Formats: sequence, structure tokens, C-alpha cells
Amino acid sequence: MNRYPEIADRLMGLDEAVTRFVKDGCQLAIGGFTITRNPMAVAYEIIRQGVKDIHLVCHSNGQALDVLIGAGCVKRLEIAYGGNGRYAPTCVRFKKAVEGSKIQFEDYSNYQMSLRFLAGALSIPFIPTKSGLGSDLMNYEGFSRDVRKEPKVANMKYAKIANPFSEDKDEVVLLPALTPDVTILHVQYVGEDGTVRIKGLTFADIEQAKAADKVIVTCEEIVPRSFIRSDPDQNSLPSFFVDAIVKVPYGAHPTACFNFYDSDPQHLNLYRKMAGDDSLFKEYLDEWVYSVASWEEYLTKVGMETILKIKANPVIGYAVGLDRK
Amino acid sequence: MNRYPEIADRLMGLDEAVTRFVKDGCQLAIGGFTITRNPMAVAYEIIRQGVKDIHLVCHSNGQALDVLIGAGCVKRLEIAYGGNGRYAPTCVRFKKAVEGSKIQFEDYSNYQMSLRFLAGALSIPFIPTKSGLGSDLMNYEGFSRDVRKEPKVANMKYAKIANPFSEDKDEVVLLPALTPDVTILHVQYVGEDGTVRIKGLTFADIEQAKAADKVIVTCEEIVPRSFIRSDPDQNSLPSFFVDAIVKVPYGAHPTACFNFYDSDPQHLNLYRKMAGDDSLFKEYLDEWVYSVASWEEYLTKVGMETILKIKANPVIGYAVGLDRK
Amino acid sequence: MIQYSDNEMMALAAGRFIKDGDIVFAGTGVSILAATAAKRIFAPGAVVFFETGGIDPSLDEIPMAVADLRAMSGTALNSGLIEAFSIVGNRRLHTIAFLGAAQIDRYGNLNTTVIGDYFKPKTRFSGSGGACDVATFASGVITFMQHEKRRFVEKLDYLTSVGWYKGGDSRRELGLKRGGALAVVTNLGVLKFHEETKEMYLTEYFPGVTIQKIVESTGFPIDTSSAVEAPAPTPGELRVLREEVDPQRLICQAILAAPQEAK
Amino acid sequence: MIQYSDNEMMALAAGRFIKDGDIVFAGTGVSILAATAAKRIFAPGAVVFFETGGIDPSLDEIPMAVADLRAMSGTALNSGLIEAFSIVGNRRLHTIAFLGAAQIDRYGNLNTTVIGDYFKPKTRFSGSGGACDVATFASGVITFMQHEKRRFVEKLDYLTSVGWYKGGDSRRELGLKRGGALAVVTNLGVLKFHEETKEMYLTEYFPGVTIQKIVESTGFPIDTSSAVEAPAPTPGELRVLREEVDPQRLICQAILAAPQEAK
Repeated sequence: MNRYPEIADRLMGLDEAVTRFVKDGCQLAIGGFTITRNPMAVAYEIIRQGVKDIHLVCHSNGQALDVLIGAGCVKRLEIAYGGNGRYAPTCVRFKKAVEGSKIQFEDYSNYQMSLRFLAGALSIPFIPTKSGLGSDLMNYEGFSRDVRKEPKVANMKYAKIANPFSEDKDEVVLLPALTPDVTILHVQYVGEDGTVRIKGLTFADIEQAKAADKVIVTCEEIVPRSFIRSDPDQNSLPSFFVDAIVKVPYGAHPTACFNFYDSDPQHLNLYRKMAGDDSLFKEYLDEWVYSVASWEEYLTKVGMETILKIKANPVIGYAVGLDRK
Repeated sequence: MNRYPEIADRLMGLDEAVTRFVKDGCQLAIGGFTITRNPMAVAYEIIRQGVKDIHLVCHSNGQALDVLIGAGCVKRLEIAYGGNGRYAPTCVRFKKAVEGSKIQFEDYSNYQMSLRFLAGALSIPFIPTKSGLGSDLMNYEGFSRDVRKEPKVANMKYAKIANPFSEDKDEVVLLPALTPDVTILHVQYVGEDGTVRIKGLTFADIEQAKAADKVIVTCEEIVPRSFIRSDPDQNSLPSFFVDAIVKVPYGAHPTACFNFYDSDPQHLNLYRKMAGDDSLFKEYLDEWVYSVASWEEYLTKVGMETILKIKANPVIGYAVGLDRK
Repeated sequence: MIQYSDNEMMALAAGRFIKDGDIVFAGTGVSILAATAAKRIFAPGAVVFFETGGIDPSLDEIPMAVADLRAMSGTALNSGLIEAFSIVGNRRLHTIAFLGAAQIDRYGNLNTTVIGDYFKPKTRFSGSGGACDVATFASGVITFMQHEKRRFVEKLDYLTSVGWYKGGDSRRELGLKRGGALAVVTNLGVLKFHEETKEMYLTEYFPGVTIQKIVESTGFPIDTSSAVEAPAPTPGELRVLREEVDPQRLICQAILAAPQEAK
Repeated sequence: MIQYSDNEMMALAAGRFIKDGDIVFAGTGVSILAATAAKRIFAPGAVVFFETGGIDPSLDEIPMAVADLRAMSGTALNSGLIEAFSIVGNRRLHTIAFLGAAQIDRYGNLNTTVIGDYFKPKTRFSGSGGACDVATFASGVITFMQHEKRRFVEKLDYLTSVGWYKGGDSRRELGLKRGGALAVVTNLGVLKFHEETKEMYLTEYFPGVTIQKIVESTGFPIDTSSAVEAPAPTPGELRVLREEVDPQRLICQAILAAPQEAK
């Protein structure tokens, strides 16, 4: 680790990152979107360590959300969307948990959740929008009064006020800021100065990181300072927002990472099949999470054939011609 | 112009861009910041066309703001900062206009103005902040009640509300969104598909553009579609926000343009000297604006010696060793 | 006789609504097929973009999810979610959104959240995602539906995304200054909304479909008096769909836009 | 005996306040000299950044304005204004801001807007710029001043940027949860603020300056009972300033942080 003196104190293994920053009952935000750049390696480590009672705050998360819920780590959920594209139009374990009243949940829209992260990132207590007017999102609250007294939980789902700058009647929805205890991201590059560069779509990753108390970043590569500094306009997050840096190649598998690898259709299909059945899902977790001693072992299980199949063309960004059925 | 079929209908000269989009009495936002990336070529054309009664909305603009005020184009001003760094700690004609009660003006802070542009870009009617609490920014209003009835002028400078998500007393300032009639930007690159790429700091350019009804972009270069699309993560503004594209190399002179040229210390010193005296300032405008028939003629006046002196090292971004006294 | 799938017919029927200059907000499934078809056949001057922020991707391969890497390849710009949604609502842009839903009512309001009770659901779906936002901000929404009585309902189990709300001026009175439900494209035909009452009516039935079948498949009364038969896809249109838009045939034949009520 | 300028003395006196890990928000003039000096001499683990969004620039040449191209060269990240100001206020960061002003009062409130009446000013300055924002959000503010009676005033002509407001707990009562005036560094000495009353007091006078001179140059009474003489710059410190930080001597000898009352 001495190769990177500037970030030596923040370079660590998955186990240390999770032990130090992801506590029972914490509020957790997950970067990525449905089947792309989910921080899966961290999610699996959270499951392995048996972190309990997590309060997840999500916009449109997919795979990481689903395994965390399925493994019983999640007590409470604020969410806009739980789906994995064609692989699971509704995330399977999320669906089961809601239908079986196994978690507390509250629905928002995607823009609402993104704006709430933005408000947290800007250190403003709330942010206005028109989105939600007329929707049942504004009529159903998922959390009880007692829950609303807990730290980091807003005391109201939203507020409505009349726009003071309009002479005419003009109602506006105010959404409370989100300030997660921890945000976990998987990105392409971290510079040896700790600067983060995300390639492709950034989703709400930047806002989620800036809004959080602590940020764990896993990355495909740690790259030279000279590289990351030669075009700073491309960088996504300054070093001082990052608390733990873990180099985990393929750390988003089975979800995708632009320019590096595509999502893994076979694995996602396997997951959907196994997640649909409680005992099969237990087998899935045993095989892919609990019994896996290291990330190298996980990738060995994934196998060279798959790794080659999902490898992205680094110029085009995805695996050309990949069978996505 | 047929080289660029995708943007042919938006490629035009400075004269046409200003004639079509910058009307008497319009609300105008200027990209750039103090001595960098001011859209000077457009500002000069606005002066030449004698556009009147402009309502300028600025965060920390410098040179373009000052010449527009000096030339008598500006009736009303919302502003956070009028300065040109060491070349004019307070912009000279701005200072004179305020001290001589020649314009209507209203002060905000820089973040306040930037947030107001952000609100406009997000299509939200207002945005909250703590900034301004306790400041005289909140005690002095520059605009009369009649002015506040005009279109695009907020009916109040700001509003204060109690944060509905706080159990404790927690006052928040609400700032009205800005939605300028026109935003003018000078940038490094426009792709032949109309996509805009800004290098170096972006200031509030993106928010100003997205908040506006119409956007004029001048650029150093029009670049191939293949170039601008090969790394879309670097791009700043999609084509559909741009109404007029004018290729104007050195279009920010005497202010700077990262990677292309530095600010011109000699010219800015000359300007400060001449701007301080009404008749000298008239001479300045005559020489550098009114009597200049084309941008080529303007650059010929600037001269090869200066152009070489201020030329930026394109890797480092500025003119190394430039005498900035 | 030319063979074609429901998805192909739906994509083409919806694609015809798109005009040059429109910014088309695409989701997954039929919606991305329709958006791409629109750009390649009916409105080359339209721009396709995704909730996730990928603007005008090259679409050499068809994305199967809005976060599919193919939605961020060859784009004009890769933005974040905040920017993407703010584009949908920008007043100077004419934005048309394609959505799918589990349920729709006569005013074009959509449910993508839940069947049954919100807290004790019979079936839970993915939730709003960006649907509520897009329905709020876009200049117009075109919804893809499987045309079934249990999906075209008198009352939604949950109103996720606002169409014409309670009809008449009620959407505007909510404070939503533009937009609303433009059309519904189903596997049986195309429906629009009455200019004043904002009630759904039938405008086109697809070749081989009877008006009666559509009336029977709709859970509320609909006006069919002005309905005409839709033109069948032309060989040229199908060639573009199959050879250029979706050569892997991932959507042309298979997938539905609407959330499936599983089990 | 070592010769040094006011600006050099001020930059070093202010630089000593910076600790490793601090995020230092620099403006122009002495402030950028102080920020760079702090990083190169006292706190190599500090990060310098600018209101304009340039984070941790290489500073091979000293920027003469916050939008100087040198503030965006070799940075870790070039952001926009919104991001820059949101960094200043981020609760997890310890941010120290350097500001200048035309007037200051005993509670460290600053005026950078106007001398005389706001509407009919005797002298108009540049305005708040980011000063009000930074004073609102930073963990602490260090202000550079020319030490003159007309600048250290009983009552500001215009309160642009809030320090300790009306003293005591009044800043917190405004709703500003952190921050406040940390110190004032002048050409004569260093002043801090009493922990409870938040009134300015003298902590250091520079070599060659008398306490009496400072009292006479201050337009309100100040406690000088705990004042000590500041250490003079060491040859090593001056070498760094002159050879590494500002080899072109653009600031070391010339420019003041405070807006000048011109004419």
C-alpha cells in the first residue's frame, strides 16, 4: 500500500471498510442504477458480516438492493424503483419482502429521491419540486410516527407550501434532504491522490457521496496522479469525500461497469430463478456470498469463460454482441 | 456552412445572433467569471447594435458586464460581484454607474445567484439556502414595486420561511428562480452536432444556459462529431439548448479561455485607465468596438505580438510566464 | 401476407406520434423500440434520451434497461439523474415520454406501484422510478399497455403517475402547467383523450382486431365512434425495425412494456 | 536584519492557522499567498481551493484572481460554482476561508459592498461575490485588513458577510450552525474573538509595531491584555514564499487583500 502515500490511510480491504463504516442500523445509500455499477462486492461483504437493521435510501437500485434485502440486512427502505430491467422487472426479494410485510418501506419517485440527495449534497434542509402533485406518493406514508422520530429519518414524508413568488395559486412539494450515514460506490478509477473518476452515466452517485457522512469507494483501477490530474474536467469527486478505497476489479459483477464489463445475463437469470424460491435463494447466498473467502475466489467461481464474454470493448463501452436473453 | 448540416440552421454571424435573440429590454445572463471566458465578441456586437434597457443577471461577471454598462446598454442589474481581479478590484464603469445612480441594481451573493440559475435550470420556482441570514443583502432591496411587476422580475427579492422539517426554530431563505430571456456563452468547443464542451472551470455557465429561453454560444472551434462523441462524459451542454452558434476564435479577449489563451494584462490595464475617464472611455469604445467592422479587424488591432504573448500552453492551460503586472 | 408481432405494431403506432425536434424520453421494452423506430423512420430530427441521462446514444445495439451500457455509448452527453429529469421538464423543449403501466384509468393516470393494498399488497411492482416525474413534466406521455380489463380499470389501486388526473382542467388545477396523457398504445389499438373531458376514446384498432374486442377488454366505457383501422406495418418499416433497430430480435418479438403480474 | 513586506508577514501569520486536513478556501491577493504558504510550510495535508471550483491546483504560478486560469490548472477537479460553495458548507469538511474587506466591526462582520448610502454610495465596491456565502458556511473565517480606523468601525455601512453578528450566541440564533470569525490578520497584528462575547481582541502585534499604534488604528475599544509580539518570518519561510509560492513577486510586495477605496 505504500505505493500510494497520499491515500495510504484510506486504502483497505473490503472487510475493514465494512467493519469500520457500515454499522447495524445505519442509513445506507447505494450508487449505480438497476443493473449497472452496483457496489456488489461491498454488498456481499455487508451480508457476510451480518450487518443488521439497515435503513436503505435508494432511487432506482437493483441488484445490490435485492441481495441486501434478501439476506435480511434491511429493516427499512425508502425507494423509487426496485427492478433489474428484463432480468427482473420487479426485484424478486424486494417484492417478496414488501408483499410479506418483512420491511418498512416508503415510496418516492426517482427524481424526488435524486433531489433529496442533491439537497443533502448542497446542505439545504429541503428542496422544492412539482413532482408528486396528484400522485398517491403524496397520500401513502410508509413510516410510523415513532420511526419519524429516529435520527436521519425526516419528520414528515414531505411538506406542501404555496409558492411565495407566485401571485396565482401555485402549490409546491418540499422534499426533505437525505444525509446517509454511509454511501457505497463502485467506480472505474481512483487516482493515487484519491480523486474519483466515473465513466459513463453517473446516476446520483455524486450527490449520494456528497450527502453522506462516510463514503466507501471500490474501483476497477487505481491510476497514476499524472493521469487523473491531466484532465481534471473529467473527474467526479474530490479525494476529501472518500473515506475508504478498495481496489476490487469486477466489483460490480453481475451488474455492469462502463468500459470495463457488461452485466452478466446468465448470472442475473440464475439469480432471478433462485431468488424466487426461499430455499434456493439460501443456496444462492451460501454459494456466492457466505462460502466465498475472497474476491479472487468469487471471480474464480464466475469463471474465465464468463469474464471473457462480458468483457466490454473499452472504446464502445459494452460487450458487443453479448447474448442478453 | 454546409459542412455542418446538423447545425446549419443555427450557425450564423455575430450580427445575426444578436439581432435575432438580444432585444431591447431583454433579461440577459453572461457566462464566464471576472476575467475568464466572458463572451466579449457578443458583448461588443450588442453595443454596436445599440441594444437598450437590458436587465443583466450576473453572479460574478467582469469585463463583459463592465463594457455593457459603460456603453449604456444596461438599465437594470442583479449582481453578486463586479470586479476584474487585480486589473480592477471593482469594475470601473459598474462602479461609476452605481455611484452616479445611472442604473437600477440589486445585490445578491454569488452562491445565491448561482442557486437562482440552478433553480431556473431545474424548473423549480425557488430554492432554499441559509446564505444571506444576518446580511444586509436581505435588508436592502434595489427594485421598486413597479419594477417587481415586470415579467421575469421576481415579485420579492427573497422569502423567509421556517424549515418545516425541523422541530427547532430553523429559518431558511428562499430565493426566486432566474429564467433569463437570453444567455450568452463563450466556450472552447462546439461539435458539428451542436454539443458544447467547456474546458477548465464551468462557473455557472451550464445552469445559466439551461435556465434561459435562448442561448447564444460563441466558440473557439467547431470540432468533428467523432471527436465530441468519443468521450461524452466530458461534454457540457446538449445541442438542443443552443439557438445560435458563432465561431469566434479569441472571442473572449481580453479575458481568458482555458487551454487557448490567457487574459490580456496590457489590454485590461489599458481598459482600466480609459474606463476611469468618461471621454477616454468614449475613445475606447470608438476604437475597440464602434469602428471595428469585423472580428478579424478586432484581432488585427490586438496584434500578433499580443496574440503570441497570451497564447496558452494547451497542456498546462495558461500562458506560462506571462507578465501579469 | 406480412407477419408482425404485437410489439412491432405497437412500436410503429407509437413512433408515428413523434415529430422532428421532439426530445423522446424512452424507457425499456417496447418503448425503446418505439423511440428508435421513430427516429429511424418518422422523425430523424428527434433526439432519444433516457431517464438515466444518456442523451442521443448511437443505439447500435438496443438497450434492454435504461441503465444498460448501450444507453451511454456514443451519446452526445452522459449526465446524471438530476440533469436528465430537469431536461424532461425544461420549458423550451418539447419532450415526449413513453411509459408502461400495470393499470390505467380513463384519464390516463397510471399505476406501476401495487395491486391490492399498498401496505399488504397482492402484487408489488417496481414502483414509480421516473414515471411520476416524467408524467409530471413531459410535454406529453404515450403509454404502452396490454389491453386487458383488469388493466384498464375504473379505479387504480394506486395512482403512481398523473395523466389527466380527474379529467377536465383538474391536471392544470393541480399546478402542472403542461403535459398530460397524449395517447395509449395497446396490443389492440390506439386511444387518445377527449379534448375537454380528457376521457379516453378509441382512435385506431389494429388490423384483425374488432372494436367489440377492445370494448370488452376495457374496464370502463369508451367512445369508439371515431375509430378507424390502423395501417398495417409496411415491409419497409418492418425491415428497419428488424434489421436496424433490433437485429438481435430482443424486443421485436418478445417483451412487454408493462410490468407483469407475476405468478 | 531580514527585510520583509506587510503582505509576507500577513500571509505567514495567517498561514499558521491552517492545519493538515483543512480545506482552505482562497480568494485573491494576500489570501492566495497565505493559502499557498500554509500548504507549503505549515500544513502540507491541507487542500487549497477556489470559490470558482478549482480544487487543489498545482499553483506553479500564483493565480491573481479566482478565475485566473492558474486556479484551474493541474487541479484534482474542476467543478462549477454550485459545487464549490456546497463544498464550503459540507458538514464533514473542516473549511477555512480567507476573506478581505473594506470595513470590519468588533464582531468580525464584514463590508465589501459600499461606503456611504447603499443607493447613493460614496464608494461602491465589487459586492459580496462569494464572501457572504463563505462567511455563512465555512468552519472559520480569517480576514485580511489594512489596519486603519476608518476600516475598523463601530458600525458597518453595509453588513455584507456575517461574522459573530451581534456577539454572544447571536450567530447561532440566526440559524448558522457552524463557523464564525476565527481571526483578523492586519498589517499590524493578529486579532481573535473572545470566546463568549465574541468581541475582537488583540493577540499578536507584529515586530516593530506598538500596541498603542494598533489601539489608535482601531475604531472601537479592543482588549490588548493578552497580546504578545508575533515571531518574525524566518529566512526559510521567506525563501519558500519568494522562491516557491510567488517567484514572480506579484503579491509578496504589492497587493492588498482589501478592496481599495479608489481615488
